[in-house]
Amino acid sequence: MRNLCLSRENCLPRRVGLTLGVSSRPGLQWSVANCLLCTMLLCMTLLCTMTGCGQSRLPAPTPDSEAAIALRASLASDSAGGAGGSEVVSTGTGWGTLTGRFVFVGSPPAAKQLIVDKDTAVCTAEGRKLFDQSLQVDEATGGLANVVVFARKVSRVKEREMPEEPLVFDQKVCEFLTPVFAARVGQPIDVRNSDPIGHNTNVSGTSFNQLIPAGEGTLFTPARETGMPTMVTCNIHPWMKAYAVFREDGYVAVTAADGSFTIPDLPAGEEVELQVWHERSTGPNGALAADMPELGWSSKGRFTVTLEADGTTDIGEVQIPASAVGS
Amino acid sequence: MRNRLAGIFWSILFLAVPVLGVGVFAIAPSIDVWLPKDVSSHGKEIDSLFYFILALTGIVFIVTEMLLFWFIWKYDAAARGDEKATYIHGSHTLEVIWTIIPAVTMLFLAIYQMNAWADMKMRRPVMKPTVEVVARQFEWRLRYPGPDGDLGTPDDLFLVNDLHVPVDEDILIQLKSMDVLHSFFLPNLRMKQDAVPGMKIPVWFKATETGQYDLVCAELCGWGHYKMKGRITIESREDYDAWLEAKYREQEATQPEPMDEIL
Amino acid sequence: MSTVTHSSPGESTTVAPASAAKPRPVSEFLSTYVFSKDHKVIGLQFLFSTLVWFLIGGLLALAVRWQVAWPWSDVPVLGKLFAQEGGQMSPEFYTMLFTMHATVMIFLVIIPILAGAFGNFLIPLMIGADDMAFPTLNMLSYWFMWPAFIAFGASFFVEGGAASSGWTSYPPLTTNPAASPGSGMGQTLWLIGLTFVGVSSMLGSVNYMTTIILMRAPGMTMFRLPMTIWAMFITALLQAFALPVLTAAGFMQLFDRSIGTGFFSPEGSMINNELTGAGGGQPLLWQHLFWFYSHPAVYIMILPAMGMVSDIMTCFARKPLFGYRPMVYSIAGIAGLGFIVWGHHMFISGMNPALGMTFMVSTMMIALPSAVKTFNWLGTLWGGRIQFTTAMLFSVSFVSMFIIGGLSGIFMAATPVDIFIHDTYFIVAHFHYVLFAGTAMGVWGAIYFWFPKMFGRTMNEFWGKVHFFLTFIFLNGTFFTMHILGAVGFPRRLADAYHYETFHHLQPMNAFMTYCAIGMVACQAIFAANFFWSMFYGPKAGRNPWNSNGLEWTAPSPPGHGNFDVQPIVYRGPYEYSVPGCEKDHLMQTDPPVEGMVVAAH
Amino acid sequence: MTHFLPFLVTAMNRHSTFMCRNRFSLSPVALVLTVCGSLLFVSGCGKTPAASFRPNMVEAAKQRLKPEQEEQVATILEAMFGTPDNPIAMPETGLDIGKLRLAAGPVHSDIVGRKNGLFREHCSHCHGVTGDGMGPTAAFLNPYPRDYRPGWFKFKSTERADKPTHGDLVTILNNGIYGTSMPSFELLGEAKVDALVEYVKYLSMRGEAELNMMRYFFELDDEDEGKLPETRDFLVEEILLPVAERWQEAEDAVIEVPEMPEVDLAESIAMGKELFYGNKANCVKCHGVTALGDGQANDYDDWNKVVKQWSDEVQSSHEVSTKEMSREEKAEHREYLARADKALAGDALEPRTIQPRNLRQAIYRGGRRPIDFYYRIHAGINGAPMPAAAGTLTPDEIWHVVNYIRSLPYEFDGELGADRSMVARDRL
Repeated sequence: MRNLCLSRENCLPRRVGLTLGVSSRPGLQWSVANCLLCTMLLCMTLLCTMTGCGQSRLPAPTPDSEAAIALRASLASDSAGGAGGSEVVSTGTGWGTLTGRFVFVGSPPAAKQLIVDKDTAVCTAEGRKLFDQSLQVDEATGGLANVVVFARKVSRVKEREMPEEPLVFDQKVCEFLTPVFAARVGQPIDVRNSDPIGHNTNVSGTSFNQLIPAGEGTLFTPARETGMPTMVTCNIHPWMKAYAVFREDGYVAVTAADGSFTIPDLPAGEEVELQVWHERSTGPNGALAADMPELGWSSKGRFTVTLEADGTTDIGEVQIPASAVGS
Repeated sequence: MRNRLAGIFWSILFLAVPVLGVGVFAIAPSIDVWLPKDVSSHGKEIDSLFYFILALTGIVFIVTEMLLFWFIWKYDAAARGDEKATYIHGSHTLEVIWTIIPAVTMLFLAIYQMNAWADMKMRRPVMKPTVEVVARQFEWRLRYPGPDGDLGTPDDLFLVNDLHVPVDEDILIQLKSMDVLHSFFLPNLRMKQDAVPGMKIPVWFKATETGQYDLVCAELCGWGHYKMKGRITIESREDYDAWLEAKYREQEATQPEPMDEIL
Repeated sequence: MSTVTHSSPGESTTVAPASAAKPRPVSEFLSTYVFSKDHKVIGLQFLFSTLVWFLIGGLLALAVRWQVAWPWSDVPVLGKLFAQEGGQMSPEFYTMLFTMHATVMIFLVIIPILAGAFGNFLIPLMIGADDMAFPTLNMLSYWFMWPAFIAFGASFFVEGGAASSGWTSYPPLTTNPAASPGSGMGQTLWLIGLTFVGVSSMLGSVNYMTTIILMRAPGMTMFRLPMTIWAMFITALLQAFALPVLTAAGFMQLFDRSIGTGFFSPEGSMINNELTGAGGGQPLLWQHLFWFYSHPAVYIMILPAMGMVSDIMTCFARKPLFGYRPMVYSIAGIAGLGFIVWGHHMFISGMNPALGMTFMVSTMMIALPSAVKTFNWLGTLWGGRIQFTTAMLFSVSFVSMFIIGGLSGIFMAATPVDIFIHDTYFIVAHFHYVLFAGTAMGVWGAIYFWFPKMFGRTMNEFWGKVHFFLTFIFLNGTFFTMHILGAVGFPRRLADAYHYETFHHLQPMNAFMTYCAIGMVACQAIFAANFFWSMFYGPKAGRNPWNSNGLEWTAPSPPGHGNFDVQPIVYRGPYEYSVPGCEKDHLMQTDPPVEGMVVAAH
Repeated sequence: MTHFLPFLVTAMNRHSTFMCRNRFSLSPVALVLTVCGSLLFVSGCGKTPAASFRPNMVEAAKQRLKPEQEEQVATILEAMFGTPDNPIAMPETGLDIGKLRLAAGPVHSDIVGRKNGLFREHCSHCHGVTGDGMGPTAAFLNPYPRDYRPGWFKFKSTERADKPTHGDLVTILNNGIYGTSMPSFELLGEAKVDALVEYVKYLSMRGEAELNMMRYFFELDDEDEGKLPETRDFLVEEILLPVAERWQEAEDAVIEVPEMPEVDLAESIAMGKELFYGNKANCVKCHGVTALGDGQANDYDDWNKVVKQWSDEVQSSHEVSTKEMSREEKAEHREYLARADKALAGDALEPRTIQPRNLRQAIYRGGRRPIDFYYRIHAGINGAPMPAAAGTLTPDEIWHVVNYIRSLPYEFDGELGADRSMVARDRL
């Protein structure tokens, strides 16, 4: 940089002399080729970047517009009748009891510990730990607890009195004492809180989400059927979780710790279809599948039995493989 | 001679620039594509300054464009026959003249408007804010100080998009933004001020006429920028007080309003 | 290092015939056809790439115009690509469109076409050098554009779409991805692209400065340089000094977005219930940093065009440039003042209003050199012998349009008036008159003018004039109307302004502008056809088809590698036209002096 | 290529006439490629998509519906509700077709000054054409825009499980939801807001009917062969009416609000404070000791919970061993999981936790009138974790809590750590 040559005429450019005489190469052709190449490259790059346009969503079905127009017309006219859903016609007489036992095949996985980050003075006092209760297997008998069995559609319902005593649904030390419970529609439920801290009980699918002050309780009467069991949570302590099932006819049972269940007073002498549910089931909507073709056990967790009148029909041991409950 | 025609054609094309340019500006007010109605006390200054600059630039525009036209008309090679172009490298005198004249004009223009600028953005009236405007994506949240005149007290009145101010009074708006940049633009009040998150910017004006006008967001604030529409209602003191009172009562409601009032 | 890398293509050229029997490795193909270090090839690479982007940017502009004129109606052709559910243009897509239109036009078209294409092609040719001082650096300056091309191009297709916060990228809209769909990946790609454009420009400007200072032909003093070279030189200086600020600011924004540094977000500012960062920053800081670069960038975008127009105009007026030195000084003045006027973009930004006053004065002052330049161009035309070639028409229209763009700037410089017209279409009109009606017209002029040098053939004059005429008409139809829209206060960047009663009646006017814009883009087909046709079939041009004076016209058309077959020696300035006593009406810079000829001192 | 290159290089060096041939051999190819490329670029990724309602693919995948079942639902829905451009209001819905037409369709104007397609102009960017809360901007908003399809609405004057009244939705549109991305639409004018509310109801009914139908497939008996009965009895009586009636009954389900007790405000606030921190109302558990809303950080609202739970389920299904399954079962399992993953990625937003309200900012989503607070405390917030206090607290007690909460932004409580900078005076 000794000389910036701002105005010196004798400042020779460095390389002009070097290349004198070698400029025989025509510029046009190869520069044009070169530039077109670049242009193409540019266009191609743009095209490549457009791969983002590809949809990765599930393909949506296209409605059949013509069928829709026809259907619309038929819906508008009142004449288009026909029964919606099939009613079950009664063919048998008398009442019978259904019983059975659910057994978990294999060794159950260790329950996960729940994360308790609130009200630890009460919930995890003295180093207590809370565990996920979704899969409870009896160590001695292998019985699978908290399986819900209920009748799907029955032709007739035995008249029984609605129990006057409310069903107690309690929570203590930040756990629901009954992780799965069943009730009849219209049966009062005493939602209790035996903790020194406040809880709220949120039964999804219903209008019930109520504050339950410490040591108090409140009455809840289910007004509608739930279909499959619905979740009950406490929003203050989000790890608390239970399931409730409400049935109009009351033909519903939850398996006990040994995996057994009993549903009394089912219509006998005719086919009764039952639905089985478990929280951890991998089937649709929690439907629990089992390999029992003799009962016509379907992938929707349904089986059919014909009960003896005034007797007890035992479907025996229902073996549930680990894969059916997602473990 | 064909060449000469080309020269004429192109000269006229360039002549069209000043002719049509001035024409557009002359016609615009008559077809209502012009400065919107001014209802502020300071707007006249802005408008007159606008007209002043328009006149000034208009003259320069016409003169230079006409010169351009004249030169290409006159000095078209086809018109000059065998005559050579004038061999001249410039004129010192001319350079000095056309440096000094614009310099003086520009300096004059700058100094001339300083006072107006100071009035609008620097000499803030000494008073408590009439209303606080908080811009957010994509609405204008308003907070009136309520009866005690102070913001941040339980009697504040909260509203959205519907700005009311009394006529013929100094209005001081405290402008804030909750999220991104917005700009508080009242075309009819000749007022614009960016709302900057983290800053409280005072905006003041005095409205001279009652009526309802648009409040526009003028700074890009996201995809919904276009719909960030507000409305300013300028009304008499009595109407304004009555409106405040009604809104305050609404905010303090402890019983549902009848359906027809909501709709 | 540069010497070594430079000499390699030259050597390979001489070696090639000898080794023809042996297949050459792929690397040779690449270094000859793709990674060429010849300044002309690099210039043309820039030219072609930017023209492609010019087309894309133009289409983006059309889509913008479509939405402004007929909001929510289906957009033809482009609508297929980007329409929202239901076929209409969504507002976030509209914001993306105008952001990317500006970004593409500024960073991928105007700056690279001026500095990259013409700077590269013309500088060595016009100063009599065989190539740039640093050919490898020069090659890199083109290839560093590619990451930017890819980043900007790809950003259209990432989740949330391309950047949509305006080309100014004001935070906090940009720093918080939650603020706008385009502030997600699109904005990151935007910043990355910008950085690469910056690197490219920086490499270019270093090269230009060094080349112009060190590699001029014997006799080529600084004050014998053509205006183009002066403009390129000063542009390079501007870039070298302003760009680091933008690059730093870009990195700060990137850090704000990715690691939450909070340079530009104030304490506790929430967007979408998410904190905008650590706080302690200031959104105005970005504006200061951004405009500290981007205001000089405005001059980067026009000075080279001014230089080229001066050269074209003197050639076709057959007359020396009026006031050569004042022209040089005014370019320098514009550049110098350009550094102290950035605040006029921020009069209503919330910046201290007292600062507004000082910026107003400096901004008013920048009108001076611009006025001097305009008067000198008029002076150049005065007493000339004007030839109406296409290049000349574009140059004259540059002056004519620059007058409009310059004068409308005075409205904005006046702070009280700016309160009203800030962020309205008045601004849009102003900068399109400067950048489109100005620079783009200059660029077209330059293409028509130097096309023979680039490809050895001339473009078709008749179609060139048709192209000029249509462009000129449509351009004024589109942009002049914007001034009066701005006078109504019609704001920029609104996807649909007609629900405001104040602006409701402006729709027909916008529709008119859109028709003009469509016409303007459509007539570029004439240019494209002319360009490609002439490249192959145009009439062959000799070395100096325009009888011009510059050094570049002494080289073959197109010049071979190394440019000059004879070492050019410069005896005078570049504007010695119609010298009395000289037989021809031009006197090239290399023509040896003849006894008795009267030539001005320089 | 290899033999072509040296030839070209040699040719170039010679600068001979046959170069011309060479140049033409390359250029047209490049030109054609360029033109084709540009054409491809312009023609883009297919046609302009016509507006259509997107089926609830999350529910469809969850219920393991087959393509023909999905199609049946889509067809029935089109029969009952029409398309986004041409909505249909069956008389059972009680919707006003005139208002729907104003709100539906593409944005256009049939007469000067009257704009149609209001929903798509103002709402669909966030809420989506289908009202699924999945518009183009949805993923960027926090909280997410409301998904109308389950039929849950948070801020209303009715009991928890009931639908909002028409007036409730009008209020939301007029005031916007401060603290969320929902802006005010008051300036659109009454008629337009009214039409939009009607359209929201329409979308909600449609979505709920769709959900009911999709869920009904599970209830079908085997002999139905996986097809819903297309009878009026089923479609109108079982599916549509239960949804529509609840909307029509909303006006009757408005919560009765007793007058505020006549006690001194300061006293009422003090009592409210006691309740707030006490074991009875337990507000403090979620809204935090400081009332800054920091008491509960890991709960979900119902919209997100649905997604969260199912995605957890799917996740654990991924881990289930498929060893014992038969070949068909395995294939079915794999298909279910693949569809589930796709639905979760493409038709659901990443579940996000819900935060209890910061009560010191004077930003209230459901309205700031005392009565709005009363409704929320009385009935809780539907869809959100906020429980009802109606049976637990007396109306007077609720009013005390209301008064206390309304005073919180202006209360400075050094002891409890409510930093002065966090209260409304300075924060807002």
